[in-house]
Amino acid sequence: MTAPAIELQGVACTFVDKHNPAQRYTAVSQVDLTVGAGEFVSVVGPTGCGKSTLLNVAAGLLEPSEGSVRIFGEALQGLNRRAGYMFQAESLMPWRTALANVMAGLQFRGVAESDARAQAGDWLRRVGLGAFGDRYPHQMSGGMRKRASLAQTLVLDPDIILMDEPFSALDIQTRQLMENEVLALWQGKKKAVLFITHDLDEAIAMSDRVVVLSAGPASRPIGEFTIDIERPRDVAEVKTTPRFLELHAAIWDELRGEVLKGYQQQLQKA
Amino acid sequence: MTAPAIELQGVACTFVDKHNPAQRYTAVSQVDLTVGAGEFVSVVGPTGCGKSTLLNVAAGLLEPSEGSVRIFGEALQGLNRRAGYMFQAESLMPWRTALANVMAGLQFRGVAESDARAQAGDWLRRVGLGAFGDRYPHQMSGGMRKRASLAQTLVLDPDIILMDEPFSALDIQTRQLMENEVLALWQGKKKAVLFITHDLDEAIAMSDRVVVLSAGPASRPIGEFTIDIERPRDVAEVKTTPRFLELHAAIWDELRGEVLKGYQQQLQKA
Amino acid sequence: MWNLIKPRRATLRLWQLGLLVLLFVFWHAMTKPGVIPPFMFDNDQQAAFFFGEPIKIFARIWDWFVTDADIYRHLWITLAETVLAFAIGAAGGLAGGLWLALSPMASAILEPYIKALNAMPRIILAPIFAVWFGLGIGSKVALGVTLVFFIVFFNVYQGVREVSPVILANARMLGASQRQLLRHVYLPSATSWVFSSLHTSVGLAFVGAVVGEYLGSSAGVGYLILQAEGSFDINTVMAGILVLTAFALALDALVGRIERRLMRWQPQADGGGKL
Amino acid sequence: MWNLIKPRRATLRLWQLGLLVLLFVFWHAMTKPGVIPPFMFDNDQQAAFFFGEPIKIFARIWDWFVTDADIYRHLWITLAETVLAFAIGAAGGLAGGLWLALSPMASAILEPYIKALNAMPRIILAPIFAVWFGLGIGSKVALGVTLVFFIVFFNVYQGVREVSPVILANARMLGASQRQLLRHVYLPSATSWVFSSLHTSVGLAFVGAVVGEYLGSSAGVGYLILQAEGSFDINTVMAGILVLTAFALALDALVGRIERRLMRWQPQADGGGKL
Amino acid sequence: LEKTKVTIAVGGKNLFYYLPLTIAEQQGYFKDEGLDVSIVDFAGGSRALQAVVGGSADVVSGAFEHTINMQLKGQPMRAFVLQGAAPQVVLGVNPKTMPNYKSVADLKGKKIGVTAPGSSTNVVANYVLAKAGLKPSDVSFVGVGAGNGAVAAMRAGQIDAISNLDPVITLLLRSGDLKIISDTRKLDEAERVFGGPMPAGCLYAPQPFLDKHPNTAQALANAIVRADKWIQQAGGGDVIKVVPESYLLGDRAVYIDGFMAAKQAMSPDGSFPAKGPQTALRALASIDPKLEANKVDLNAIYTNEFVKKANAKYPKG
Ligand SMILES: Nc1ncnc2c1ncn2[C@@H]1O[C@H](COP(=O)(O)OP(=O)(O)OP(=O)(O)O)[C@@H](O)[C@H]1O
Ligand SMILES: Nc1ncnc2c1ncn2[C@@H]1O[C@H](COP(=O)(O)OP(=O)(O)OP(=O)(O)O)[C@@H](O)[C@H]1O
Ligand SMILES: [Mg+2]
Ligand SMILES: [Mg+2]
Repeated sequence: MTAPAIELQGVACTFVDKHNPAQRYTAVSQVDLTVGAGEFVSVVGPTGCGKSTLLNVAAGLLEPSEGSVRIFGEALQGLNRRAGYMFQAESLMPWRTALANVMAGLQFRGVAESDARAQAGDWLRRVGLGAFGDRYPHQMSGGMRKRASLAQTLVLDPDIILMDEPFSALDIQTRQLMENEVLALWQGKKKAVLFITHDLDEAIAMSDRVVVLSAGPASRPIGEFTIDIERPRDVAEVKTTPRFLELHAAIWDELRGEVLKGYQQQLQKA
Repeated sequence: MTAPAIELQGVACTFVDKHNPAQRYTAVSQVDLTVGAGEFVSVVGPTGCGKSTLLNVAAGLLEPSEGSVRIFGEALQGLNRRAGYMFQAESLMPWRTALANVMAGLQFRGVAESDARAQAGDWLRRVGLGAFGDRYPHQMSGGMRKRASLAQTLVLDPDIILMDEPFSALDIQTRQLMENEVLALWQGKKKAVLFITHDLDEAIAMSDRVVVLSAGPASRPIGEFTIDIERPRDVAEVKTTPRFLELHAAIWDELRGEVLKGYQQQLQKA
Repeated sequence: MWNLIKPRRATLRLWQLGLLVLLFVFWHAMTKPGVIPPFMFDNDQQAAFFFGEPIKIFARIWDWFVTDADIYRHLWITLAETVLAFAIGAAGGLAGGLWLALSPMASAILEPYIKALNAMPRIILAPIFAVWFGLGIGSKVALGVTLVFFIVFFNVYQGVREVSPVILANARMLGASQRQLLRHVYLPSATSWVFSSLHTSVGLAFVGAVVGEYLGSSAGVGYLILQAEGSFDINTVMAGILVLTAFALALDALVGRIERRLMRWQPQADGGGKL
Repeated sequence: MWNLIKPRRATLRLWQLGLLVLLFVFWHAMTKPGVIPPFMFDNDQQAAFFFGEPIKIFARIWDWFVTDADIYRHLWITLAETVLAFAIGAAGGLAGGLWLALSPMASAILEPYIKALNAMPRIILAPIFAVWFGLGIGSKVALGVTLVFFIVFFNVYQGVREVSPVILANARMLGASQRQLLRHVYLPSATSWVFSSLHTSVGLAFVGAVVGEYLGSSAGVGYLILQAEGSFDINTVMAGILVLTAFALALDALVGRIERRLMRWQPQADGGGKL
Repeated sequence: LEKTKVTIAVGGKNLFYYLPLTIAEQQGYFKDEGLDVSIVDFAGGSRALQAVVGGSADVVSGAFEHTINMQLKGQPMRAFVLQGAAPQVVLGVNPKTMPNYKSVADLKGKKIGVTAPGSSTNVVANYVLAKAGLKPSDVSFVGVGAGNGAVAAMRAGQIDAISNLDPVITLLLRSGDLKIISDTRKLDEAERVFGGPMPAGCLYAPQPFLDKHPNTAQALANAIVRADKWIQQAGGGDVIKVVPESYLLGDRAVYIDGFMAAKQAMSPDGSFPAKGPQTALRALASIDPKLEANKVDLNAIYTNEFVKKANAKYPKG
């Protein structure tokens, strides 16, 4: 068997306030998470539990306070060069147009200008921004910026795709178009995908496995659901199958309790 | 009859590139939109069609290129002082903690410090951030920032509430908690609410009326659905009623065509 | 009435010109002996002694440029010094600022040294510059560079550290090398910082050149000023300052032009270009 | 071995100190007649003539502070001038920058005038300052202010215009008056711009005070330097410069301290405070 | 006394040019007259003068010919006691760049360092050049100041000749970096160069000051005259005991050398020679062709009145 694409073992992340080192916050702890090569894993969990933190760890942007990270079997040192990461926050370069933003990664890799332009233009069209290549980020709507980010990440064709709520700012229909786009890419090239979403439907429809995180602090995976619905799936159609509804109910049960727990905790603490 | 809270008449917004005045983009045109006093209106539409633009117009942040805006019967000049606006983009002041951010509006209004602190603390607890009052925005997760923004807007108890995809970064459960929070506030004080969302369920569950915008450019309302489900509603429960499903199907039909139209347009143009 | 002449885009130049004329009229009235009774000095010639008289100043400028046409050589030297000082200082400040901002340890070690150098009174060191760079154009350029460098340096240093962490992380994930980060992230992100410092620097480059000439030279506008000061010819001094100021504004306009071109991507202040 | 002494937090001070010692040793070796054969000058006394000798310089400083204890009066005057110039210039630059950044028309009209003023060689105008502010502390403070003001001004001006439009719109919607915007949005948002300029200004405030004294005074460290220069006592000149530099670093450290306190809200450069 | 607190502005207090001022201060002559004098030092004589015109100082210790300039600018000033009888300017060539120097004519096309263009060092150079048939435009003048910069420029070979004052001259002489052509520290040579007696450092003040405070002016004149006389009797050893330590250039011998050379250029009794003003006017006109020499009222620029009384009061210093 090949080594898994991402392997987090006993990862914990503690944030310390530099100005007040006594104030610490352990976002996640004792996290074991594996994403096999070619596997599509979604992570769901209450807001603020530590999903983005885990993605940052997998991307090599954040060194975990404890535990180890292995990428395709090798211990991760510094940046994860085999991954593409679509951030939750807006991350387009404001001084580049949509097209230039999508081209950026290709340019960094030394792809010839005309080639890069063609590939980027193609991806812009796939995310529905073909006519908006010359817009600067501040001239685009929230959803358009998100789609441009998506194109920017996917055009590089990375081995591992990390996505943090990529579709939350899109309308349902566009969202389905994009979901299918990502699924097609994943299926065609068998990428490893680590996907964060708040939309259970989306998580189930797209993934091989859904991981549920507990409420913070010290959040960790409390449930794993293998999605045994056969591929290829169409994200719109799959939602009506009985197995889907079953899984949905199961995950939802798990999740709901967590959220309420977190909410109660803060009410008591404060 | 009292004057409607918001009345847009024949509103059009054209953006001009200052460096290249020939390049113009008409985001919305010929928009007539009314939100009665005490009415809850949702706006849905394909991504990038001009929803945020309309909200900016209603807030008085953007002067329409054509048409008129009336607030409670008076022509709007400059800022809309009776409205609270929760932006789509992140808008917390990075130099203030969560609590201080929520207090900001109260301080601007001259509310006594201790009083402001108490009210802000209360609202932070209501959005589930009671334990995180001393966090700076960069120390919060995306969903936490959104909730802090929500508290910041609502603590001021404005007559008109403008919200631009307020819950899209939240998990379903938290989302429902927040939705109920907003509905309770609205019902208790009969605010006028103009609400933008991509979640049809949410739009239907919460609103008196749902407005569908056409795909851009020159987007305008192409459908209005009065939601005749009785109040009070619980956003989780209402989703299973037959009337809900009926409305959902109707709006979905309208919307789906628009999105596909927009997507095709850009493919051809580019 | 006020609405008609109220400052706005169309009447802007008019206002500026009006202010200029007003300034010179005021200057003239204050300094021309006998126009108004002296109140600041107890002798009505003294204002003219310190501030010059605009009419004589313009006559002097006219002489320089037209009648005698003898300023061009001096002007050319001073401009060359200024532009060189500006270019070298700005490039050095940019490079130094980038370097130190990106290597935290080097910056931690060197920071006090750079601050110390910035606090050094440069005039006093002028003789050393003369030794190192000669009495020609070199020592003036060096003086100007020491002024420009630090201003650009501190702003670039700060500007680079203000880069949005998300954008930076994104660019790194996209595979940018350190060098590409510099070119495609740090620099564009710090552009407004750089230009803010360049606007300050333009003025100081002129100051450096003139003061350098003033401390020891055989040509240049600063030399003319020094010569005039020796014979208490304040009108010539002022004429020299005015001429240089005009050129400083021209250079600044050039910088502004480049700035506007490079900063196209920024949202306009007025809410973003609606019609 | 290298790993042991590699620059890091713990060995930082050591490195700085080492560099300082190295610098002085180099200085000593270069200037002490006879230590190394002269190569820059053709006479081994000349290096000492231009750069002084560290040992004599320290002896001078020791005399000033301990043996004769006669520097305190001068130092006090210079420090007072510097701090005043810094405070007034920074406050003025802040106020001016805020004002012009927030009233686009005033800024459009006045911009060329401010730039012109910035390009004015201040030394030449020193006599006018003496007329207006007397020969005492006033005219030196004025000179310092003209240096500090513009640096702070240009940065504040730019910093205010860089405020995030969303945050600004949000604050306005929350009901902030123009005044409250200033206090709660523009100022905090421009803080790092302000501090960047303050770091440059600290040095220039010292330069202003010293040069002011150098141009005409009867007390202050600049006066001591002028006296020493007149008698070619380069050691004393250098001693004066060193003493002032030390104080400049102290003032800068103070500014840095305030900065760190005010900038607590910023994400730390290293990815945000993980353990 | 009308005014006991007097501010004297001087440009380069530690120059030999103004030695009597320092002597008067150090020996307490001002105090003896009941004056409380504060001396403000400027970077250059013209700045000192500007301070007086602007009203921030009362009296200038400066070059005599500036009173002519001031009269033309409508700022009547009157010199009332003399410190130096000759400008003490020395013109010399740089043996490094002109090892084969023979006559002044060799300077054609060379760079000559002066303290500032248009200053009295420039005048001396002009005069010397004129005697050899050279016009000022035949050479190029570089302003190098009277300090480190001047020494540096000479030693680095950046100028071929220099017209400057002590202590620059003495320093350069001792290190062998200067060959003297003309030395106006010698009275006879000064008269030859300038074509008459050329008054140098003196105290002068705006006419209204003298009108309003004649007794204060008298007191100042008394102090300076005493200092002048003290210098005439002093030897090098005496002087270095009186002047502040910081004047001594770190090397007493250098200072004594300079003093001995400058001593004979000091005014013996503080009085202005009758032909002096004319010489000064001519010198100025040689620099500034536009100077309207015929408009100058030479009698208004100086007075020997105070000096006479002072000499009467202190015949022996
Ligand atoms: N730099 C930091 N300093 C302190 N605490 C931090 C920092 N970054 C994140 N946190 C905390 O870590 C926790 C997890 O944050 P994270 O962004 O991973 O949440 P998330 O699961 O992505 O939430 P969301 O769904 O809202 O995006 C939060 O409670 C947050 O406040
Ligand atoms: N400053 C601007 N200059 C040019 N075009 C702009 C500008 N602001 C917005 N637009 C354009 O106007 C259109 C509508 O934008 P808007 O932000 O209102 O969309 P939206 O409906 O809110 O979309 P989303 O759901 O993605 O947030 C978009 O096509 C956008 O590109
Ligand atoms: Mg997140
Ligand atoms: Mg929007």
